[in-house]
Amino acid sequence: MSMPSEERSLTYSAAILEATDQEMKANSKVVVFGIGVDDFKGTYGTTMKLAEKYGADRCWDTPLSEDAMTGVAIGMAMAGLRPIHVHIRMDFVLLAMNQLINIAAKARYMYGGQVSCPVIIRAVIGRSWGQGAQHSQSLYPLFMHCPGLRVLAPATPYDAKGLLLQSLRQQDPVLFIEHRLLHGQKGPVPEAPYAAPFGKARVIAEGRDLTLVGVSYATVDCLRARALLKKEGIDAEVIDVASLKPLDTRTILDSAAKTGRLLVVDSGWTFCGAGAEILAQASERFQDGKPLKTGRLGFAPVNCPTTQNLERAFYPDAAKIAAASFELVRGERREWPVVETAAEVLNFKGPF
Amino acid sequence: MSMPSEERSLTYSAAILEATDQEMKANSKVVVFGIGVDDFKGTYGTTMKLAEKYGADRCWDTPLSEDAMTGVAIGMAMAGLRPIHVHIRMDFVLLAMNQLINIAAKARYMYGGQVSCPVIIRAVIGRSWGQGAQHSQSLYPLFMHCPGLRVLAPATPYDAKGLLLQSLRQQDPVLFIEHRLLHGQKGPVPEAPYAAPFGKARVIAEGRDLTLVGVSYATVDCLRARALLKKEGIDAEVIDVASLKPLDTRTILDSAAKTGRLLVVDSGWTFCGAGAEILAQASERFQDGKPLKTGRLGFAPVNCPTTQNLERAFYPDAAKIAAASFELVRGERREWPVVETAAEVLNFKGPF
Amino acid sequence: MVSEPELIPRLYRSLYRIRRVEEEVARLYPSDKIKSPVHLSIGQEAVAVGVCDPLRRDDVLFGTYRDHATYLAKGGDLRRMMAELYGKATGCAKGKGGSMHLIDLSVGAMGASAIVGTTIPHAVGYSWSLRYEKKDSIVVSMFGDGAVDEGAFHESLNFAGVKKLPVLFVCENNYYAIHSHHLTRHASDNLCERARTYGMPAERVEQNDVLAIRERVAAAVDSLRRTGKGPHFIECMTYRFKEHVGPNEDYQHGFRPKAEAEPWMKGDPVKTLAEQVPAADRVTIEREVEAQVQDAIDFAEKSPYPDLKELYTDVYAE
Amino acid sequence: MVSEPELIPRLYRSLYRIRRVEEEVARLYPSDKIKSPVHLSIGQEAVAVGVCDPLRRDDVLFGTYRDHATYLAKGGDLRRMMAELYGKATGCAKGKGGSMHLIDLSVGAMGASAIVGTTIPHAVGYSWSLRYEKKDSIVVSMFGDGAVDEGAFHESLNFAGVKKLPVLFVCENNYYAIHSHHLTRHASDNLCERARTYGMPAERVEQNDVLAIRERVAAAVDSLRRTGKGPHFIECMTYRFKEHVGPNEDYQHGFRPKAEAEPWMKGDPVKTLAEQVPAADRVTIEREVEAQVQDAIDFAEKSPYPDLKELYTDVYAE
Ligand SMILES: Cc1ncc(C[n+]2csc(CCOP(=O)(O)OP(=O)(O)O)c2C)c(N)n1
Ligand SMILES: Cc1ncc(C[n+]2csc(CCOP(=O)(O)OP(=O)(O)O)c2C)c(N)n1
Ligand SMILES: [Mg+2]
Ligand SMILES: [Mg+2]
Repeated sequence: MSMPSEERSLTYSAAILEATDQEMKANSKVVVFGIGVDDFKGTYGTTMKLAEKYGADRCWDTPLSEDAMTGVAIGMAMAGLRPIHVHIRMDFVLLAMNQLINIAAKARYMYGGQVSCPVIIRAVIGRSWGQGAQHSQSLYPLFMHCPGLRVLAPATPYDAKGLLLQSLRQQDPVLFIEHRLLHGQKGPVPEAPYAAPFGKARVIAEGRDLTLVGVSYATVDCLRARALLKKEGIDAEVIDVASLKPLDTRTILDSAAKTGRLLVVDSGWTFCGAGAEILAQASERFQDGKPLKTGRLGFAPVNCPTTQNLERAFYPDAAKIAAASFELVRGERREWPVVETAAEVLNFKGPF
Repeated sequence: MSMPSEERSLTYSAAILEATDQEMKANSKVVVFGIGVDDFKGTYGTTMKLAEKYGADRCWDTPLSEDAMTGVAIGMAMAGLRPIHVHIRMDFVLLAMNQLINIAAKARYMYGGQVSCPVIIRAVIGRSWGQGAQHSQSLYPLFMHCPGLRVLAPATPYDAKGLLLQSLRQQDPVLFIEHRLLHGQKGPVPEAPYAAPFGKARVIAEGRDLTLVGVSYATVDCLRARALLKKEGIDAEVIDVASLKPLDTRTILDSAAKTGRLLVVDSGWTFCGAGAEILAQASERFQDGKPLKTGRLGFAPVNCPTTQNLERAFYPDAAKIAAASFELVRGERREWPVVETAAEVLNFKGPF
Repeated sequence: MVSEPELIPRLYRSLYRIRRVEEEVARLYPSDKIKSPVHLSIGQEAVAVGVCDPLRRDDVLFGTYRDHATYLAKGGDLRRMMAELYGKATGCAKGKGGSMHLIDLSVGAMGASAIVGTTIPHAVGYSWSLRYEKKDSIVVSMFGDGAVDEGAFHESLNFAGVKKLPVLFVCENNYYAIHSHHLTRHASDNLCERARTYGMPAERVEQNDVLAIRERVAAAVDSLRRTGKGPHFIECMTYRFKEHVGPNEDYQHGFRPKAEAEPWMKGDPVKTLAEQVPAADRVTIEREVEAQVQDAIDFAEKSPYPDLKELYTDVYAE
Repeated sequence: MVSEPELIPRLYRSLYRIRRVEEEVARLYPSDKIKSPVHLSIGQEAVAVGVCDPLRRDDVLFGTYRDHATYLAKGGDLRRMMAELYGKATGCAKGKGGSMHLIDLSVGAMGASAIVGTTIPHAVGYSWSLRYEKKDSIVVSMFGDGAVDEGAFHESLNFAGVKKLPVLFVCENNYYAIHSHHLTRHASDNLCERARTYGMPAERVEQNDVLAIRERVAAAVDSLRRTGKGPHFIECMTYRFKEHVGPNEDYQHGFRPKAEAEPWMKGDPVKTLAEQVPAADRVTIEREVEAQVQDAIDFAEKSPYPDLKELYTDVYAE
């Protein structure tokens, strides 16, 4: 990926840990909490040993009280702290919607600009291993819809660190979305602290024939699809959306204007999803001239099943992206043989 | 509106009351509950005197416990009842998201088709009178996004009755959205019970030049805008979307194909909203030939302010719809003088 | 019983001021200048005043949409409150929040919320921060008997009990949530017992009496501030004289009999305390308050509405 | 103490069967044939068995993702359970639910949920319906000590107490929620006191002893069914021998010492009861159970995976 060239490489989870660690060191107002953040698993490694290093006041376990703990985070932020509330599954955030949407997203506005709520909600999208309908949702469009929230979905270790640091240095509530299968992915990460910008999509591979936009983990599959398409002489540009709100539709639509074809791959359902918003903006922008060819992929419009063959059919993957791309470019259907499922999917055995 | 011609006319709230009453009479399994459903205001009249008529077991007040009461409704539905859980404000449903999305929407699927959850969640979108950010949200895209739910937003008394009766006779969880300013609107409503179909958009006024799609109360403003546009020689077709999930994009896109111009007016924010989904589907469908001119209107992308001048600017209205339509049709901007605010807005004094 | 000589006049000033402000709000309401749902505390003022009097300016209070009394008792600016009700740019939330979201950070009157129960965990989180930063301020969380039904109440008290936080929970039990009596929502009249199970002392003040409330709160606040022993719960029994929302009465609707209200009206906390204030002081206080109230109304009337571009500000920080 | 002669063999059969099923699940797990997170009840079986034995088939139980024991104890079909863990079309949820969502409506084993606390209000709502329809079945809601932290617990018990519903709440207190001890999440060890404040009797069974649990549950169920006096709460102290999720132990990670587990292992409910079963009966029971377990595994192994079109069914009714 076209990240700043760096020798140093870290996993995505190590990048999150590093950002947290560095900012906790620099700023005593940063406090991390959530179910299990201080245990021996350390939230998939992302909070490992922070309690030992910074003390039980800086990194602590909570009761199973997602609603109130979100409110507690808001109260802490109102008092000037920098709370990071961690959820091992995005699905649990549904218990915190009232605090997030009725308070965090609105506090600044309804109190006339006097109150900041810079809470960071880290939420992990689950996948694989038969976790089923209640542990596999992404739900980010629910948050994109509501003004007042920032919604980030880094796809690379570089952005995981940079966007988390940036989140800790700005004044708005952030929903910080991690995909469980990204945690083990490696990539270049500079050691010194750095902030990556919100509202900036990343063109991670250039191409002429088609624009592929990936959200979160789908970006990885877009890159794989690009390799498949290359063999057919199709040259795909791949964009990692990275920041869902603000959403950098300018970069995306400029690319689409260049390639004439736009396929958005959500790591979630497509109905009223990120792809819907992007295609709607494309439709509003390209009102004249040659129409843009567009498409969306994402989860099947069903709940996530547990058994493996159905689960595989549920998710978008490189083969499906390649097939949809081929159709947009060549106007005909071509199926890819079921691509060997990606290693991070095959090897995933938990921790849950 | 092109409803079945009928002498009899009812308000929207009376239509909801009538549907509930008729089905409670026909089916002892129908039970209504929610904060204040049995009080002297009777949820804006929609549940008036049902407790007296059918007994305290059929229509009852609840503690302020939106999360558990939604779970209670689900348990009742699993036991074969037909619960209707009423929220005087949509905003409170944010406390019930876990039960609605993690359970009601998934029960059938994750239990392999054995469990039905026909709960009906009636939720009222607030507006006017300085209610502010926490009492003016519509939030329907949050529910449209998730498979397993039905989302209805009747705009007419006819559909309010017909869609509620249909909801009570089918087997899926329904989010039934009412707009507070619709409650007082009158329209034809046959007395005998009837079911209106899900997944069917209603063409309520025909036209050649432009397709206006309204969601919930926005439909009323679309009709007003149509009258304004008529004076300019622009002939708008108006579609009341009525059912958001399933969403009848076929009717909408067929109309758009005819007029070549599509403006969707959400009664809510537009980002990842109903308009986004409709425009995205339009973009996917119209890949060749003359591009469709499209646009979206909805709430300003901010939280709802309380003071009147800002509140007026926050909402879409007939003038704004007319101006956006004019631009789509004529390619140039034309402002309408601020139209006298509609009577139902001006006269609204609560009850809260 | 505290015996500072200025105590009673000071409390009376606060009580009378709140009462008069709300009476004026009720009087103005039909003119439609205040386009915002108002939840009046008329009859309940003793709770806000008794709770806030022992607090320091740097103590913090989180309340509910029924927030006029708490905002004023905590020292919130009256002019900016009135302007907020009028939806003016000079309002305490620039006209964007209205009656239900009054805020004055300079005196620790934190913004209120229209969603029942939501500010309870904010108070808890704020108190966590105060202790973390080794400050000796404390936090008060005020809520109604309806908020007790919500899961947030349970989760918040549980967490505060586990962490032994410097937060005082005050349940303003006026018997009703809108039109619903608290014994139709709770199996028995035992909120203090519930609170105790979370590991905190709990007590109930029956009398709607500002001095009694003040005394208990002062003791609790003192202990919170000094001992670090953790949260405290006080239930104040009180009664709302007006309808749930709006300027009128609601006895005619039959859900609560006027007879139920009468003893409370007889013990009206403002009138009761008035009798204890030396006559001369009382005249001065009332005159000064009247002037302040009129000044605030004038201020609100004369202030401009916000500029239209304000619609788009304050959504995000930059 | 109940004295039917078949009681002890019957309970032993149920305990032993659950234990053996889960041991097989643990044994098979590394083969990756079960691709689903398994939360084993090994060590806790006495609770499920003691609770379910006094229930009728038409009584209904709502449990948690740690549901193998409750599903089997309530009479859920073993073959279909094993097929579900294997993700087969013959599974009790057609392979769409996995280990955390076992269901067998024919015996009142209602579907379980992976979200902590969510089924508590379902049990309450179900019990409302039973009373409304004048049935004499009752509902059991089982949940862990972690679920008690959730707002849903409070809201559900409060409502059940107000409405006096025929529901038995059973808190399976194994001291931990994942790796978090209950006294780090609750200010004191007093869940029964909390339950009582909602207007219901509450009692605690310390021993992880199937007979003691069964006796208290039988009495409670009898009262629920006959008297209409409303809900009942029982806290059963127990201990999980394995890790939170998965087939292994977790003592090496240091968050709970093996020494803490040892008394519980000494009192292993399966082994303890085994000693009370006449030797000949025991041999028969164990032989029969082994055959059933093997049969269920064979059934699961041989069953087909669901057809791909199953992906799209069961989202909506039609
Ligand atoms: C979560 C939520 N549910 C319902 C409502 C509607 N509502 C507004 S005020 C109120 C009553 C609250 O009663 P209580 O807490 O006793 O406060 P009081 O009004 O008596 O001061 C209700 C139910 C709400 N605002 N928020
Ligand atoms: C609402 C929610 N929060 C967090 C989790 C993550 N989680 C899964 S199991 C569990 C522990 C539950 O403990 P307890 O209720 O005691 O049941 P046990 O596992 O001990 O049987 C947690 C925190 C979840 N599934 N749901
Ligand atoms: Mg009250
Ligand atoms: Mg436990």
